[in-house]
Amino acid sequence: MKLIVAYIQPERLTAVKQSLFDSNVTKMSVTNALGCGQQMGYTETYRGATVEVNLLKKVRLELAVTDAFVKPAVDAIIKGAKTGQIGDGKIFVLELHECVRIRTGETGEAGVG
Amino acid sequence: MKLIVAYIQPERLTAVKQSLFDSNVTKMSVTNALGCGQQMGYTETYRGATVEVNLLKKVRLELAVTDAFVKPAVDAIIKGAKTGQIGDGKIFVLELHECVRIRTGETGEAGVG
Amino acid sequence: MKLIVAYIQPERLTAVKQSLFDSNVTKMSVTNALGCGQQMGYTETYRGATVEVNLLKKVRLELAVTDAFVKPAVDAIIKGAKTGQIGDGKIFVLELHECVRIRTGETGEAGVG
Amino acid sequence: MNRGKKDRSLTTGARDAAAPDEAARPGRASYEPELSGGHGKRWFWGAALGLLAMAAIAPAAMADEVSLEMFTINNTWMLVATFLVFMMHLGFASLEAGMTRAKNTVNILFKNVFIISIGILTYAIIGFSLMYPGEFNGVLGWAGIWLQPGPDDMTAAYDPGFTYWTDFIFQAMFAATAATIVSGAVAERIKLPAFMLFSLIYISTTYPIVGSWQWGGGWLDEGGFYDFAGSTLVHSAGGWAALAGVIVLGPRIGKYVGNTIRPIEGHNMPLATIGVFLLWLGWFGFNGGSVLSADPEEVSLVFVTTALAAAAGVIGAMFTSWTVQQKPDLTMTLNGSLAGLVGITAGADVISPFWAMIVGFIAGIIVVFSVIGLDKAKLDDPVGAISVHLTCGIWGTLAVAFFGGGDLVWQVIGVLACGATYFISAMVFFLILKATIGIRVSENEEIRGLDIDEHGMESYGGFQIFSSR
Amino acid sequence: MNRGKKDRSLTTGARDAAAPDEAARPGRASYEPELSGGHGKRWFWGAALGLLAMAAIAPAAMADEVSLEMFTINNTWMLVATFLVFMMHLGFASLEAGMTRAKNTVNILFKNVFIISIGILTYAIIGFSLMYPGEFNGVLGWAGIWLQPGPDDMTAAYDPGFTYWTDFIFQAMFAATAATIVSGAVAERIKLPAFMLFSLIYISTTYPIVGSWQWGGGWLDEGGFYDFAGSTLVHSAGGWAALAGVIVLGPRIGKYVGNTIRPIEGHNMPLATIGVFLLWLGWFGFNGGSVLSADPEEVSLVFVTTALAAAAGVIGAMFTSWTVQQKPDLTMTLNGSLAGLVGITAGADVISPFWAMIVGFIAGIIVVFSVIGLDKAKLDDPVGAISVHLTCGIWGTLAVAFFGGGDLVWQVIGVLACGATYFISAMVFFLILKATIGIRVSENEEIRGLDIDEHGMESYGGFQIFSSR
Amino acid sequence: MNRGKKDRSLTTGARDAAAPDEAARPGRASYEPELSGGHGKRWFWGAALGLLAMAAIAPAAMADEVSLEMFTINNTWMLVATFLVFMMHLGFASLEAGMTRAKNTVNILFKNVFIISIGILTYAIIGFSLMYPGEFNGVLGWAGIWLQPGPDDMTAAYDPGFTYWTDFIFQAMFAATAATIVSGAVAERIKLPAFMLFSLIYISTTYPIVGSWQWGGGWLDEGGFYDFAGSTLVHSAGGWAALAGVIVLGPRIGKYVGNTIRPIEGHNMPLATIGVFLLWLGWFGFNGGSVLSADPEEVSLVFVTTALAAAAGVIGAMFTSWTVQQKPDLTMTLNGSLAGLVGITAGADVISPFWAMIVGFIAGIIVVFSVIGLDKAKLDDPVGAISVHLTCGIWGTLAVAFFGGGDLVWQVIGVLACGATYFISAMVFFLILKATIGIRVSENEEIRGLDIDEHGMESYGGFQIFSSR
Ligand SMILES: Nc1ncnc2c1ncn2[C@@H]1O[C@H](COP(=O)(O)OP(=O)(O)O)[C@@H](O)[C@H]1O
Ligand SMILES: Nc1ncnc2c1ncn2[C@@H]1O[C@H](COP(=O)(O)OP(=O)(O)O)[C@@H](O)[C@H]1O
Ligand SMILES: Nc1ncnc2c1ncn2[C@@H]1O[C@H](COP(=O)(O)OP(=O)(O)O)[C@@H](O)[C@H]1O
Repeated sequence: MKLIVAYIQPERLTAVKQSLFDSNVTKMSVTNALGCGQQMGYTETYRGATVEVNLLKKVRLELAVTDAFVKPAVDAIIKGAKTGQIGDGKIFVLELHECVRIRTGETGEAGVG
Repeated sequence: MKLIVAYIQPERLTAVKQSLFDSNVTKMSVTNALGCGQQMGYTETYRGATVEVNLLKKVRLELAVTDAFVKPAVDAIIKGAKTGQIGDGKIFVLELHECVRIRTGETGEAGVG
Repeated sequence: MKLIVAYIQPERLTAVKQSLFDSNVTKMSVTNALGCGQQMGYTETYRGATVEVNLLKKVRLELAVTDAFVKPAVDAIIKGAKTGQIGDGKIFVLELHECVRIRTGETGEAGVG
Repeated sequence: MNRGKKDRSLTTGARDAAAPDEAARPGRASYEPELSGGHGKRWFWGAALGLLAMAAIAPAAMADEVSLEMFTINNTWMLVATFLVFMMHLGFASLEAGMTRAKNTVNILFKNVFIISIGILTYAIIGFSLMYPGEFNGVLGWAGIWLQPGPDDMTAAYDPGFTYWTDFIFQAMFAATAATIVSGAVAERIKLPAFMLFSLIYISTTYPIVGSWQWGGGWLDEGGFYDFAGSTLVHSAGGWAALAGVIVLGPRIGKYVGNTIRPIEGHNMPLATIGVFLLWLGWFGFNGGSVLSADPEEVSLVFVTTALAAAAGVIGAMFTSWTVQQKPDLTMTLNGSLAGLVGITAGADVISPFWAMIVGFIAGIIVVFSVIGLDKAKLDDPVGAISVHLTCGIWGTLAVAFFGGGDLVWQVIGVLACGATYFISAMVFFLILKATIGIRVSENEEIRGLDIDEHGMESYGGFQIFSSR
Repeated sequence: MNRGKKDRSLTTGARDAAAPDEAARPGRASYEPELSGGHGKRWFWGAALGLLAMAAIAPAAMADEVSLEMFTINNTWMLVATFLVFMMHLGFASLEAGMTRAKNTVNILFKNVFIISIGILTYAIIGFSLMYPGEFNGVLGWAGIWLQPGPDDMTAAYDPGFTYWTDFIFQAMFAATAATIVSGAVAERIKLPAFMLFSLIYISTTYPIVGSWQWGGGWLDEGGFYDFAGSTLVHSAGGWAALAGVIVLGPRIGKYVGNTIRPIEGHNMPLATIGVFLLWLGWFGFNGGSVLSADPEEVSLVFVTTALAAAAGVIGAMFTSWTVQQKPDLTMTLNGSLAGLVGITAGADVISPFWAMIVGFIAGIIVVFSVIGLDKAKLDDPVGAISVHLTCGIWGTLAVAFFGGGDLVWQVIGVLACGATYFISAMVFFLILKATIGIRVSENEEIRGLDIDEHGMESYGGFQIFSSR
Repeated sequence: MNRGKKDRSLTTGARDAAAPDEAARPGRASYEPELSGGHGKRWFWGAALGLLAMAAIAPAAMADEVSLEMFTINNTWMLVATFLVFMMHLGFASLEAGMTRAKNTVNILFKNVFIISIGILTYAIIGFSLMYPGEFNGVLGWAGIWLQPGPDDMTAAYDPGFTYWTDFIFQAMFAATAATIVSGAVAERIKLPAFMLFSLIYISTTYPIVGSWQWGGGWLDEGGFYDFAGSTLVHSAGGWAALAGVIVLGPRIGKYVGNTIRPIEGHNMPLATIGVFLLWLGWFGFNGGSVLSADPEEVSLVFVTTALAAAAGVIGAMFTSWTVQQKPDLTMTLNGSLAGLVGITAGADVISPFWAMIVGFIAGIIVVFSVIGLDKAKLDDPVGAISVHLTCGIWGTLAVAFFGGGDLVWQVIGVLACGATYFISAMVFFLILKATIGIRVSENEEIRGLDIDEHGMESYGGFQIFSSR
C-alpha cells in the first residue's frame, strides 16, 4: 500500500476529484495548505509598506491506495491538475505500513478501499 | 518508530484525545481536513441551484510513536472514534525514519516521547 | 529521498523559512495545525465556566528533499525554530518512495528539486 | 376611538402639565397615585446633594389641543423612535449569531429576518387590535381585524403625540421584540418550523393580550402597576417564553457532561458586540419613544437614565465577572449593558439619573450570577436571554417601586400576573408543538449544524471552520 | 429659482392641503389627474372592511408660508432621512460583500466607499444642476456648475420642507444609490478602473437627466407618470445598468459549466444580513424623506406601507424559495425584503397599507423566480441586483396603477422611456470601456481574487479561507 | 446658571440672527471678531462663480425666547445627534477591531465597550462640571459633583436649543470619543488595566479641563480661537494621547525589523469598513449637533460640508495611495474619509461647501503621508489614529483660518496650548502607569494574543486562523 500526497492548485481540485473518480479512486482527504515552490509569489502593500508573499494557497490531497492503484491515481492527479504552468504542483508517494478502518477494524488492503 | 495518521469525525476528537491520554499517548498534532470516503455527502442549494457536497469535515490526527505504542495508540483511537456508522474514519500507519526534538536536539525514540 | 515533517511555533515560521532558504532549501509546504505536547495548555473561561485548552496553535511544515539535503534541512529548521523553550517543536523524517512534478512529469530526485 | 398606547399613571407633578399623551388621551381613567414615599426616594440623591431642584420645574404648559407644529414634531420623534426600535432587530440578530456557533448562523439569521416580518404582519392583522382595543373589560378586548383608522386618526385628535399609523408601526416594532428574545435562548437545537409557529402564535396572542392589561388601559393599569417601556410587558414576555423553551428543549449536546459545564463558545465576538451596540442604540428609541411625545424634559431625562443604566450595567457586570471568573469576560460585559437597559426600562421616566445608574449597576451584577446560576441548573441559554430579559426584567419592574415611586404591591402583582400568563402559555404552546411536529432537531443535524439541514447552505462559504464540538 | 425635487402629481384630496411641498413649490404646473378609478381600487380594502375612513381626514391646512417652527421640523426630518439614506450605502457594501467570495471583498468594499464619495461630489458639481434645472424644456436642462443657492434658498421661501442645502444633500445620497446597485451585479470580475469610470459617468449624466424628466418637473411628470421615491428613477436606473454590465461582462468563471448552474456561495451571511437590515432601515428615510416634509399623516403612512411591504416580501420570498428549492434560502429571503421595498417605493404614499402588503408579497415571489430565471439565461448576478432593483422596480412602478390610482399607460411609458435610456446609455458606456481600457480582469486574477491584484491586500488577513473555486 | 456648550464666537452675519444658542445664552461675553479677511476667503468660491448669494440670506429671526415648539424641535434634533454620536463608538470599535489581528479582537471590543460606559459615568460624576463650570476664571472651574440641574434647566430658559439633560448626554457622548481614539493606536500590546486607568483619568480630567477653555467659555474662547465641533478639542485630544501612548509603549513585535517595515495586516476589512461608515454617519450628529439647535440653514450647511469633506477625503487618499503605493489601498481610503471628517470638524459651519471639499481633499492627501511618515519614524499606530485625529485635527483647526475666516494666530495658539496640555498630561499619565503597574504585556502574551491572556477567550471560536506573526 502507498500513501500519496499531492499538492495542487486550489482551483484544480474539482477536476482532480473528477479524474480520480473516473479512475475508481473515490477515497481521499483534502487539506488546505500554503506552498512555496518554483512559482513566484506576489507583493502585497498595506498602508504604504510592502510585503513579499511567497506562500501561495494550495490544496493538499492525501490518498491511501493499494499498490495497483498507485499508477492510475498518480496519472489521474496529473490529468486533473496539469495546466503546464509553474505552480501546477507535486506528488509524493510514501510507503504505507498499515491501514485500519475504524468502523469495522478491517486492516491492510481491506482497510484502504 | 511509526507515524500514525488518523481521520476521524470532528465531534469525536475530545473522546479520542481522552482515550489516547488514558493509554499514555499524550503527544499529537491535529489538523482540519475534508474527507471523501464511503460516507455519502449532502446537497446544498443556493439561490435556486443545487450543489453536491461530498467533502465532509474531518479531523486529521498525526502521532509519532515508538513501535511499542503503535497498537495501544491505534486501539485508543478506535475506542474513542468508533460509533459504528459510516464515516467513522481511517487510520494509516507509516514507517518513521527519524525524529528530532527541536529544543534539545534529541533524536530517535528519545525525540518521540 | 526523504519527506521531512516539522511542527514549529507559528511565530518562528519566518525565521525557519529564512534559514531554509540560506541552506538552499526553497521548496516547502505549510499547514496550520494544533499540537498537544509537553507544553502545557492554558485555561479559557467563557461565561463563568472554564475550559482547558491543550491544543495549541502550531505550524506544520512538509519538505521533500534528496537524501543529501536531509541534514542541512533539519539543521536549518532547528536553527530557525529553536528558542530553548518547551513547545519549540518536533521534526519527523519519513522515507519518500517517489516524487513527481505535475507540470513536467519528472520523477525521483528531479521531481523533488 | 380611544385606543392608544401606554396610559401613564405614574408621573410627577413636574411633568403632568407637559405630557401631551396624558392630558389629551380621551377615555382614560386618570388614576394618579399619591407618590409621597416614592417622591422622597426619587429625589433623595438630589436632596443629598443639596438640591431641591427639578420637582419645581415645569415647562410651559401644553394645551389639550397641541399646535400642528407640536403634533408634527411629536410624530416625527415617534417615527425616529420607530426606526431605532427596528434597528434592535438587527441588534438581536447580530448578538445571537455572534454568540452561537458558525454552523447554526444561517438558521439564526433566518429566524430573525422572519420574526421582524411576521411580527409586523400579525400585529397589523390582529395584534394591534388585541392590545389597544379601546374601552374594554380590562382583560380581553378586540378592535377588529386589520388596521382601522377612524376619521380623525391622523390628527392630534387621535393623540397629540402621533398619528394612528405611527402608533401602529411603533407598537409593531415592539411586538416582534418579544419573539426575538426567545430565538436566542432556544438557538442551535430548535426545529425551524416549530420555532416559526411558536413565534407566530405567541406574538399574535399572548403578547398583545397581556399588553392590553397595562398599555391598553386594562386591569393592571387601573390597579396601579407601572411599566414605562416594558421591562415586564416586553422583555419578560420574551424571557418567560425563553425559559419555557429552554426547559422543554433541553440543553445542547455536549454542554453539560456529567456535572461539568462545557462552555460552547460563540463564534464571532465582533458580531456580538455590534449587536449589543445596536441594541443600546435602539433602546434610545425604545425608551425614548415610550414617552409618546417629543416632550423635551421627559425624552431627555429618559436618554440620560437609559444611557447611565447601560453604562453602569457594563461596569457592574465587568467587575462581577472579573471577580468571579478571574478575567473580565466580554460576553458577560455585553450582557451587562443589556441588563442595565432592561433594568431601567420599566422606570426610565420616573427614576432619577443617579438611581438609574444604581439600578443599572445592580442589574449588571445580577445578570452575571443569573447566567452562572442557570448554567448550574442545566438550563442552557446560549446567549443569556433569560438572564438579561427575564431576571433583569423582574428587577427593573421592582426597581420602579424602590427608586421611582411605584407601588411595590402592584409591581409584584404585575410581575406575577404577567409572568404566569407568559410562562404558562409559552409552555403550553411548546408542549403542543413538541407533541405534534416535534421541536428538536435530530442529533445528527445538531452536530452537523442546522444550517445545512434546515437551509442547505453555510454561513461562511469558503472559510475553514474547525470545530470539534 | 424653482428647482427642487419631486413634483408630486398624484395625491389624494386628503393630503393636498397638508403637503407643503406641493402647495409652496413655485413654478410647477399643478397637474392633478382625476384618480377616480384609482381611488376606488386604492380604498377598496377599506370599503371591504366597512370603512370609508381616511379619504375624509384632513389635518389642519398648512398655509403657503409655513411657520419657522414647521420649516425647522420639516428640514430636520429631511436631514434625518438623509442620514438614513446614507446608511443604505453601508447596507449595499455589506450585502454585496457578504454575497460574494472572500477573495473579492476588499474590491467590493473599496468600490462602495468610492461610489458614495464620487456620487456626492459629482452630484455637487453637475448632477444636482442637471436633475433640478428649474424651468426647462422638460428633457434636458442645466442650472450651472456647482451648487448655487439663491438669496432666499435657506428659508421656507425655497421650499417649506427644506433648505437648499438639505435638498442637495438628500438628493445626493439618492444619486449614489444607482451606481451602488450596479456594483453588486458586476462584482468579482470587473476591472476596478472600468467600474469607477462607468459609475462616474452614469451617475453624473444618465441618472440626473432621466431624473429631471420626472422629479425635475420634466415631460414624464407633466404627462402623468408617478414614481414617488424612485422604483424606476433610482432602482431601475441601477437595475438596467446592472443588466447591461452583466451582459457585456459575461458570467464569472465556473458559474455555468455546460448546462448546469454551479452556485458560487457568498462568504459571509451575517454580513449580508446586516446589509439587508441596514437597507430596510435606510428605506424609512428613502421613502419617508421622499414625502419632502414631516407631514405627520403622510410620513407615518409611508412608514407603514414601507414596513408592511418589506415584511410581506420576506414572507413571499420565503414561501416561494421553500417551495421551489425545498429549503428556505436565507439569501432569497433577504432579497425578498428588498424586493418588497423596491416594489412599494413608487407608490409608498398612495397605496394603502393592505395593498402595500400585497405589493410586497408579490414582489417577494417575483424576485425568487427572477433570480432563478436570470440564472437560467446565464446572466450571472452574484447578489440578485437585477432581480431586486430592475424586476421589482418595474413591478412597483406598475403597482401604482393597480393599487395606488396611477395611470397605467403613463406608468408603462415611464418604465419604457426611462428603461430604454438607462439600458442603452449603460450599454454604450460599458462597450466603450470594453473597447478601450477593457472591463474584465484576467482569468488568473479572477481565480486568485481581485483583492490581491487590484489592491494588493486581503480582506481577512490571517484567516484560513479554503476555496477550490 | 450659565454653563452650556460651545460659545460660538465665529459666525457670519448671515446666521447671527437665527442661531438661538448665540442669542439666548446668558452670561457669555459676546465676542464677534471682524472677519473681513475670512469673509473674503470664505466666499471666494462663490464670488468666483459669480454669486454673492448667501451672505444676504437670513431666515426669520428667532427671538431670545423661543417658542415651546421650537425648543422641542431643537431638543429633539440634539437627541438625534446624541444617538448618532453614540454610534461612533460602535464605529471605532469596528474599525479598530478590523484593522488589527484576530488574536486581539476581544481585547479591543472590550476596551471600546468599557470606554463608552466609563466615559458617560465619569462625565456625569465630574466631567460635565469641569467642562462647563459656568462663570469661571477661564482656566479651571468646577460646578460641583454629579449632575445638578437648576430650577429652570429643563426649559428654554436653560438654553433655547436643549434641556440640561440633553446638554449633558450630548456632551457625554463626545467625552468618551477622545479615549476611544487612543484605544486604536495602542492596540495589540497595552495591558488592559493600564489602558483602563489611563482612559479613566484622561477623560475625567484633561479632556474636560481643556474643553472648558473653549466650549466652557474660557480663555481660548475669549481670545478668539475657533473650533466648531472639536478638530482640536476632541480629535487632537485623542490624537495627542495616542502619540504619547505609542511613544511610551513602543511598536508591536515584528513591525519594524532593522530598517524595514513589516506591515501587520488587519484581520477583517468588512468590519473596518462598517466602522468607517458608522463613523461617517455619527459625524452628521457630531457636527450637526454642534450647531446646538435645529436651525435649518446651519444644520443643513453642516451636513453638506461634512459630507463633501468626507467624500473628498476618500478621493484624496485614494489617489495619493494609488500614486504612492501603486495600488489603491482600502485602509488608506477609509482613513481618507475620516481624515476629511476630522479636517472639516473645526470649521464645518463657517467653511463653504466648496472649500469644505478642498479641506477634505487635502486632509485625504495628508493622512496618507502621515501614516507613511509615522511608520518611517517607527511610531507604530495600527489603525492610523494619530494621522487621522492629530495630523488632520491640526490641519482642520488651521483650515478655519484659511477658509473659514478664523484668526490664524489664535488658531495656532489653540493648537499649541491644547496640544501641549494633552500631550504632556498623557505622557505623564502613561509614564506613571509604566513605572507602577506596567503598561506593556509580556512578549509571550503579545505573541499569543491579548484575548487569551487578558480575557481567557477567543474572538472567533471555531475558525481556523493562521498567522505566523
Ligand atoms: N520539495 C517540496 N517539498 C514540499 N512541498 C513541495 C515541494 N516542491 C513543491 N512543493 C509544493 O508544491 C507546490 C507547487 O510547487 P512548484 O514548485 O510551483 O511546482 P512546479 O515546479 O512543478 O511548477 C508548492 O507550492 C508546494 O506546496
Ligand atoms: N483511502 C483513503 N485515503 C485517504 N483518506 C481516506 C481514505 N479512506 C478514508 N479516508 C478518510 O477517512 C474518512 C472516513 O472515511 P469513510 O469511508 O467514511 O470511512 P468508513 O468506510 O470506515 O466508514 C474520509 O472522509 C476520508 O477523510
Ligand atoms: N509524538 C508526537 N506526535 C505528533 N506530534 C508531536 C509529537 N510530539 C510533539 N508533537 C508536536 O510538536 C509540538 C511541540 O511539542 P512539545 O512537546 O511541546 O515539544 P518539546 O517537548 O520538544 O518542547 C506539539 O504541539 C505537537 O504539535
